[in-house]
Amino acid sequence: MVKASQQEYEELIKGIWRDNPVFAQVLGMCPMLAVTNSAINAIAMGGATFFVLVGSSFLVAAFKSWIPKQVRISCFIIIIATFVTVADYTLLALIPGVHKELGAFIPLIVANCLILGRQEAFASKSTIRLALLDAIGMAAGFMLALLMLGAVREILGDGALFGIKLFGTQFEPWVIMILPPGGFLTLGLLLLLFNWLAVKRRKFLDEVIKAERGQS
Amino acid sequence: MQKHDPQLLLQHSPILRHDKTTPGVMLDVLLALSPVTIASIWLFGLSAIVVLAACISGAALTEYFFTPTSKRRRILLDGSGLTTGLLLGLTLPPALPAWMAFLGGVVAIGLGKIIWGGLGSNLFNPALVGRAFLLATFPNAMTTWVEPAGSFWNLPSSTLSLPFTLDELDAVSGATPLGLMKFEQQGTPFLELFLGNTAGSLGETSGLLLILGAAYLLLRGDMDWRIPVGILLTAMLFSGALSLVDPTVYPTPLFSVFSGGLLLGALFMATDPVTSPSTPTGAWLFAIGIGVLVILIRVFGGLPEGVMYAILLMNAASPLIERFTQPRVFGYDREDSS
Amino acid sequence: MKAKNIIEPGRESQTVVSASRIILTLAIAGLISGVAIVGIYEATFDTIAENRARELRDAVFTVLPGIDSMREMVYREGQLVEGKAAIEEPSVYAGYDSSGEFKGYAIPARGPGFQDTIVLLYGYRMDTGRIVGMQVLESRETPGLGDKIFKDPEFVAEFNSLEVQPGIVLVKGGSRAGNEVDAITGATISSRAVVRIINQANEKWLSKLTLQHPIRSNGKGEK
Amino acid sequence: MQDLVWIFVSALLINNFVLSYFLGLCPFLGVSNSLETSFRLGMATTFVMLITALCSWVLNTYLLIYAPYLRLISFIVVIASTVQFIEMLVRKLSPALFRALGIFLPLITTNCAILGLAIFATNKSYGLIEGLVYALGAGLGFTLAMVLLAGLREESELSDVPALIQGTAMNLIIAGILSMAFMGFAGLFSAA
Amino acid sequence: MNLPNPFSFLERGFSHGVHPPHLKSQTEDRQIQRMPFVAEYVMPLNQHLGVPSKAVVEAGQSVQRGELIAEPGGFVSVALHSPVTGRVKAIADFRAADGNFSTGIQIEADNYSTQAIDANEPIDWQSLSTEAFIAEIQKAGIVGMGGAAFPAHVKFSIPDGSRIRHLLINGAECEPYLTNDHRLMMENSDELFRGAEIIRQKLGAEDTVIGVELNKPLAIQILRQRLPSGQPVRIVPLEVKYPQGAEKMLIKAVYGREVPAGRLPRDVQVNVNNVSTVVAIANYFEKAMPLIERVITLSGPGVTYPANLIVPLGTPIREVLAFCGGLREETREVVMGGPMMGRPVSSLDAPVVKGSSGILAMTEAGLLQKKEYPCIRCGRCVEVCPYFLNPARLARLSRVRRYEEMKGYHVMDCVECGCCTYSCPSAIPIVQLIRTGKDHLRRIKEPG
Ligand SMILES: Cc1cc2nc3c(=O)[nH]c(=O)nc-3n(C[C@H](O)[C@H](O)[C@H](O)COP(=O)(O)O)c2cc1C
Ligand SMILES: Cc1cc2nc3c(=O)[nH]c(=O)nc-3n(C[C@H](O)[C@H](O)[C@H](O)COP(=O)(O)O)c2cc1C
Ligand SMILES: Cc1cc2nc3c(=O)[nH]c(=O)nc-3n(C[C@H](O)[C@H](O)[C@H](O)COP(=O)(O)O)c2cc1C
Ligand SMILES: Cc1cc2nc3c(=O)[nH]c(=O)nc-3n(C[C@H](O)[C@H](O)[C@H](O)CO)c2cc1C
Ligand code: SF4
Ligand code: SF4
Ligand code: SF4
Ligand code: SF4
Ligand code: FES
Repeated sequence: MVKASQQEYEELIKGIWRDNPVFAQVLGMCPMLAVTNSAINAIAMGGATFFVLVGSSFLVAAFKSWIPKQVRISCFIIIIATFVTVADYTLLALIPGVHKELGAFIPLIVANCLILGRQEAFASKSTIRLALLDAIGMAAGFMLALLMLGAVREILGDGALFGIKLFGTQFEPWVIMILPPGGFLTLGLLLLLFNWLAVKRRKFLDEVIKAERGQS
Repeated sequence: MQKHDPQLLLQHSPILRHDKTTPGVMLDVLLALSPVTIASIWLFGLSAIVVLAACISGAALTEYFFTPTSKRRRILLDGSGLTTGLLLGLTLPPALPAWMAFLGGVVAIGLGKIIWGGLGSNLFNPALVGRAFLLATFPNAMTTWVEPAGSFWNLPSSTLSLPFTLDELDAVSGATPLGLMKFEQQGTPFLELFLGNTAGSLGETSGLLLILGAAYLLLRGDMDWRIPVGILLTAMLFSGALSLVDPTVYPTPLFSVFSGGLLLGALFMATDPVTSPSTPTGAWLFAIGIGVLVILIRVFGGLPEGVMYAILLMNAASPLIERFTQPRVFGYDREDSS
Repeated sequence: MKAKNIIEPGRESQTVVSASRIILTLAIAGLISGVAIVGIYEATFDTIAENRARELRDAVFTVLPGIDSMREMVYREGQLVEGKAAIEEPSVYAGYDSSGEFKGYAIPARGPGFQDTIVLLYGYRMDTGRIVGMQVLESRETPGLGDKIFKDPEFVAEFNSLEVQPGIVLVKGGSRAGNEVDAITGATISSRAVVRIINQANEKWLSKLTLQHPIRSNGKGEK
Repeated sequence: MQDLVWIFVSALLINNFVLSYFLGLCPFLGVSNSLETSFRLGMATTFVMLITALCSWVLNTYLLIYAPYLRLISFIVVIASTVQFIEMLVRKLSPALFRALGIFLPLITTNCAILGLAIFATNKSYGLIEGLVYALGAGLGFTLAMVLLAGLREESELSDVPALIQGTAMNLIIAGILSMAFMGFAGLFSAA
Repeated sequence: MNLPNPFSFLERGFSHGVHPPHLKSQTEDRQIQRMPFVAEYVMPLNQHLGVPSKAVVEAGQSVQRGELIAEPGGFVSVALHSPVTGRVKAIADFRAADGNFSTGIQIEADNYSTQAIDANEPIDWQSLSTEAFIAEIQKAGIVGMGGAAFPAHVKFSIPDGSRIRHLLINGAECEPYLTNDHRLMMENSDELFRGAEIIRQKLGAEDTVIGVELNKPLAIQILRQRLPSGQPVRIVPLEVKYPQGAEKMLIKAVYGREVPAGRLPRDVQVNVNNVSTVVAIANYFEKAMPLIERVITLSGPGVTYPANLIVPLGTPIREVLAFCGGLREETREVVMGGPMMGRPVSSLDAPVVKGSSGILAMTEAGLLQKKEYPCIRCGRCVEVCPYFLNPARLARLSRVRRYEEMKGYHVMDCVECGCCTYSCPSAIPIVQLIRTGKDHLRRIKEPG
């Protein structure tokens, strides 16, 4: 029992940092770069993706034994597209302003490799419970990445976070951050940071292991 | 006669070497740029010194702190970082806040050079990466120009803006010859362009001094003559053809060459060896590409100036160019030496 | 490409599945999906339509100050008639004041800007021959520069009373005649794009516009 | 005509799908390690985009006015099946072309640049000709970005790029600088 | 990236190449001197390209100067002759100049011998058939003395169906410092002409050209003065440029034709020989003296008394240097051959061999050591490579061990002339990197 919950915890937590879909797996880049020029947009996009990912993982895991292998991809896509359409209309009805900013990128969630990838690699092979945990973890990781990117870009590009001005009127905004190059460069540098931290972590772990060996 | 054999180095042949060294080349570039630098200080006074110093220190500090300790000494001595800093400074508007110039230096070296592995490994011209970053980041400050001041002690308030802020810019703003041409169809007398008391970036004002510097580099064999020749010829032919079509709308060839950053770009930036093709045919193609893009952007594009973009774009294409212009190997027919 | 690992033809299962089973599965999936999509569409339809209409109304009302109802007019078979535009059919909005009196047209227009297409709406009064308001609906112009075409109140105000004959002219620096617009410093290109888009739309529309009859029903026009 | 030129140039350079809209990044970052593959993938994408423009115009004109909610699903289904159909056709008619482009087709169909093209073209309410020109520009623009990146990557493999940066981080930074350079095209042919 | 020489069309030459300082003034006025005999000699069995020779003497046996001591080991191989009168001391492994051991015949000189060669009858070369002529050359132990030490008779064996129309004599001597060919052309011009005529007639060539770089005006003048009448021979002055002496460049300069890659000069109907080789051939047929000595230049800032010397083959380098006053204390490098293509000498006990054209001793100051910087892709190397390769790319590929791709960039066509390394401002060891790549590729081709 202890073991099982340990595994569940693992599935939930891995997507957030270690196997972060953006930083570690480099998935779902397109929808994320385009809309992360502000933190609000990032949250909206993250929310929509969360909904689609968790929803379709649930369905796929639930019906996995029914779906013949030959048409599984088609079925996944139909399921995903349905959820995306639902998310699209919901956002359009509830927050039309944000929907306008995200524009064509909500429908493009369908093409997000992360979502299809999770169905294929995980949801279609595991229990509903684990699939849900995995989806939640991955979606949270994706959201985290979106938010980091959105926050950096909004703070530098607009001197604000969630639309709240942070530095007073004297601040000279870094326009590039809101423009496409800013997206590429910020994500590139964040990945660099992630790599660097990963290397540091590995070095640290190696040292710990060495120290433990030395003691025993 | 000696008692013991000398300690032999056992170097591989050839043991004779030409006396040109890479730091020597960089030093030559700095020397060649010195007339322009002095002229920019003469024309724009103290603000030029502040902007140039900020750029160079941004570049040098970044280079120092982001280089592995083992390579530091060599890096600082090779002079390429200094060249980058100075060239970046020369492409900036005189009244740019010093902190922006400093940031430009940091980005030029950090994003333009160190990240790729330092000298020789970068794919884009570092100084222009810095400038493109600044232009996209602070488009306002980067497109506000002042007329040459006359007084050495002149220091626009914007130059000393506090970091992350920007003081009032357009108190003394003047339009550049290119801006006048593009938005008001208004020419500038050639002599003024040639000698250099027009508004513009620090280093682009005097064509004469730029040509002098470049002539020195050519004599020292430090630059590929094909690149400037190719760029300037292409630009002149292209804009000549256009001005034949309609002389009232399109600039004349001479105006095209002597206005804006074309000379500085063609003579000192497109010729950056690291980011231009090293094959002779490749150099020609690279140059023609720049010439065409510059005129295309200036005449048909939204922006008044496109030298920087043209060079960066051709930097991006230069691996492809180099790949498809490998020299014909001795003893092969054209077709079978790929 | 990441997708490569996902869609791998070699991984088909060995167990033979009958064709009818496959078709059935797809049909069921399609059915459920269809139900879900139509469901959400129906559920959100009213809100979305309302949002859209409100947005459009707001825009039309902004560019045609003083009106309080509007009708969509389509140019069909050589004349301007009331109705909903089909795809690729040009249309404008006629605006009426509270007494049902016709005030002018709100004309949508689009064209290339500095970065991407600019979509805008402007109000035109036939009686004075002037533009009385302009609003940018969509643009991707540079924040801080090009976006001044809708963020800079001075520039927007240029269109509050602007003669359209013999054509709108963009000038730099300084006051001007009735058909001139002052360019935004640092965004000359976007300013010029706005002027050009309006001029082109005028060329297309002005000859087609007709004076509209007042609306008899007091109050609301079309939604 | 002027409009068509601008639509083409805009999709090719100013609003390049990869460098300005961030579409098709997976192949852009994943497959661009060889010049040859990049070019062929770009060509295949251009080809699929043209088909997409055609399909989306047909759907838009004849189906979506009645059932707008089917937009996403119908795009996906119709584009995927048309591409599959054409793939079979090409295999029959021109095995050489199939060998050059065919292997890429299945990879492309689910790609967001394709779907994005369909959605943008309908959002911008382009007609058939405009849509096709748009697709051509977008496809060639994608190819251009791919090929440039591939050349730069091949070059950087010969220099000593620090291990920390190699891979996606470096590709993104190259893309960022390319995207800055492409900003120079802004306003091209629009300020008539 | 030197500026193009606007007057280069006036001179005969080839494209690209470099202009290192000539550095010949130390020795170009020194007459060729004969070096006295020393106590011991070593004749390595593999001092020529191809199969090593087979020793025909035994330890303890006494030998005459000029006597056969080893037979050719095969067709691509030549005979060896004793450079001195004395006694075979051992047949064992001795250190060669590159530091490796190889089998050689050690001969102890007889202190009381006059070391004169028995006056042999001249050989009537005119009546020899082509096959017999070729056999004689092999017997004489003659190899190319321009550096490659390739058996000369192999080069003279023309396959059926092709013919040689031009005999080209390589007096370019483009390497800095070296003046041995220069002096030989001045002092032994008659032998040179006679040797050339022998080869020309035996090969059936129509004419002879002696190509000499313009920086040897005296040699050109003397050759022109002594030009034998009635023989189709011309002196062609050449542009002073390294590597003018590389045979394909020489052919390009003289005849304007490119030898196709992977082919030999004979494919354009030319046969190229170094002047020393030609003189050696004349000596053999006129005096029956096989190849037992050669002219070498001793020069460089580390040599006390620079000279041009006739040195018996097998003389230890140490003795030759000692004869010239010994090495200066500051010497940091001893090179066998020229400074551009020569190989570093790791052991001063190694002997002078048939391919040695010079021994140079370099000091710190003469070496111009440069610090290595990253390649800045300046293209200088591309602009100087006489074979139109892209050395920078080859070097970069070799650095990242992508040897296979180097093939596509024609690495195998590189002759290692060193122009690229010479002109590189970043001091990249390009030639060395290219060699690594070539070795690797060769190893793949012939495993084991
Ligand atoms: C080498 C060099 C390259 C330049 N490239 C650009 C460029 O690509 N775009 C730009 O707007 N300005 C560039 N500049 C600065 C322009 O010369 C300056 O913008 C020009 O005078 C036009 O000013 P305006 O854009 O305010 O009208 C460059 C300057 C130099 C020295
Ligand atoms: C990064 C960047 C973004 C720009 N964005 C716009 C823009 O959105 N709209 C525009 O009209 N000009 C834009 N420009 C163009 C310049 O600001 C150009 O100099 C200006 O349009 C000229 O106007 P001026 O003559 O009033 O300075 C941009 C320039 C840069 C460098
Ligand atoms: C780079 C290079 C430079 C050479 N320079 C000379 C030279 O100056 N003189 C010369 O006789 N041979 C030179 N050689 C050798 C010739 O190519 C050729 O092998 C020789 O002339 C043939 O004559 P041999 O067989 O009698 O030595 C050079 C070879 C190379 C690869
Ligand atoms: C002729 C010449 C031109 C140069 N131009 C530039 C330049 O435009 N920008 C720059 O950052 N460095 C320039 N450099 C310096 C050097 O090549 C540059 O720092 C490298 O690109 C860094 O790897 C130049 C050097 C030479 C010799
Ligand atoms: S590289 Fe030059 S010196 Fe060496 S063997 Fe070949 S031709 Fe002779
Ligand atoms: S390179 Fe060889 S052939 Fe040329 S001069 Fe030197 S020694 Fe003679
Ligand atoms: S290898 Fe040397 S000469 Fe060749 S391009 Fe690089 S730095 Fe220049
Ligand atoms: S050594 Fe090879 S690559 Fe270098 S210049 Fe000579 S032939 Fe060219
Ligand atoms: S998310 Fe855009 S191609 Fe994969």
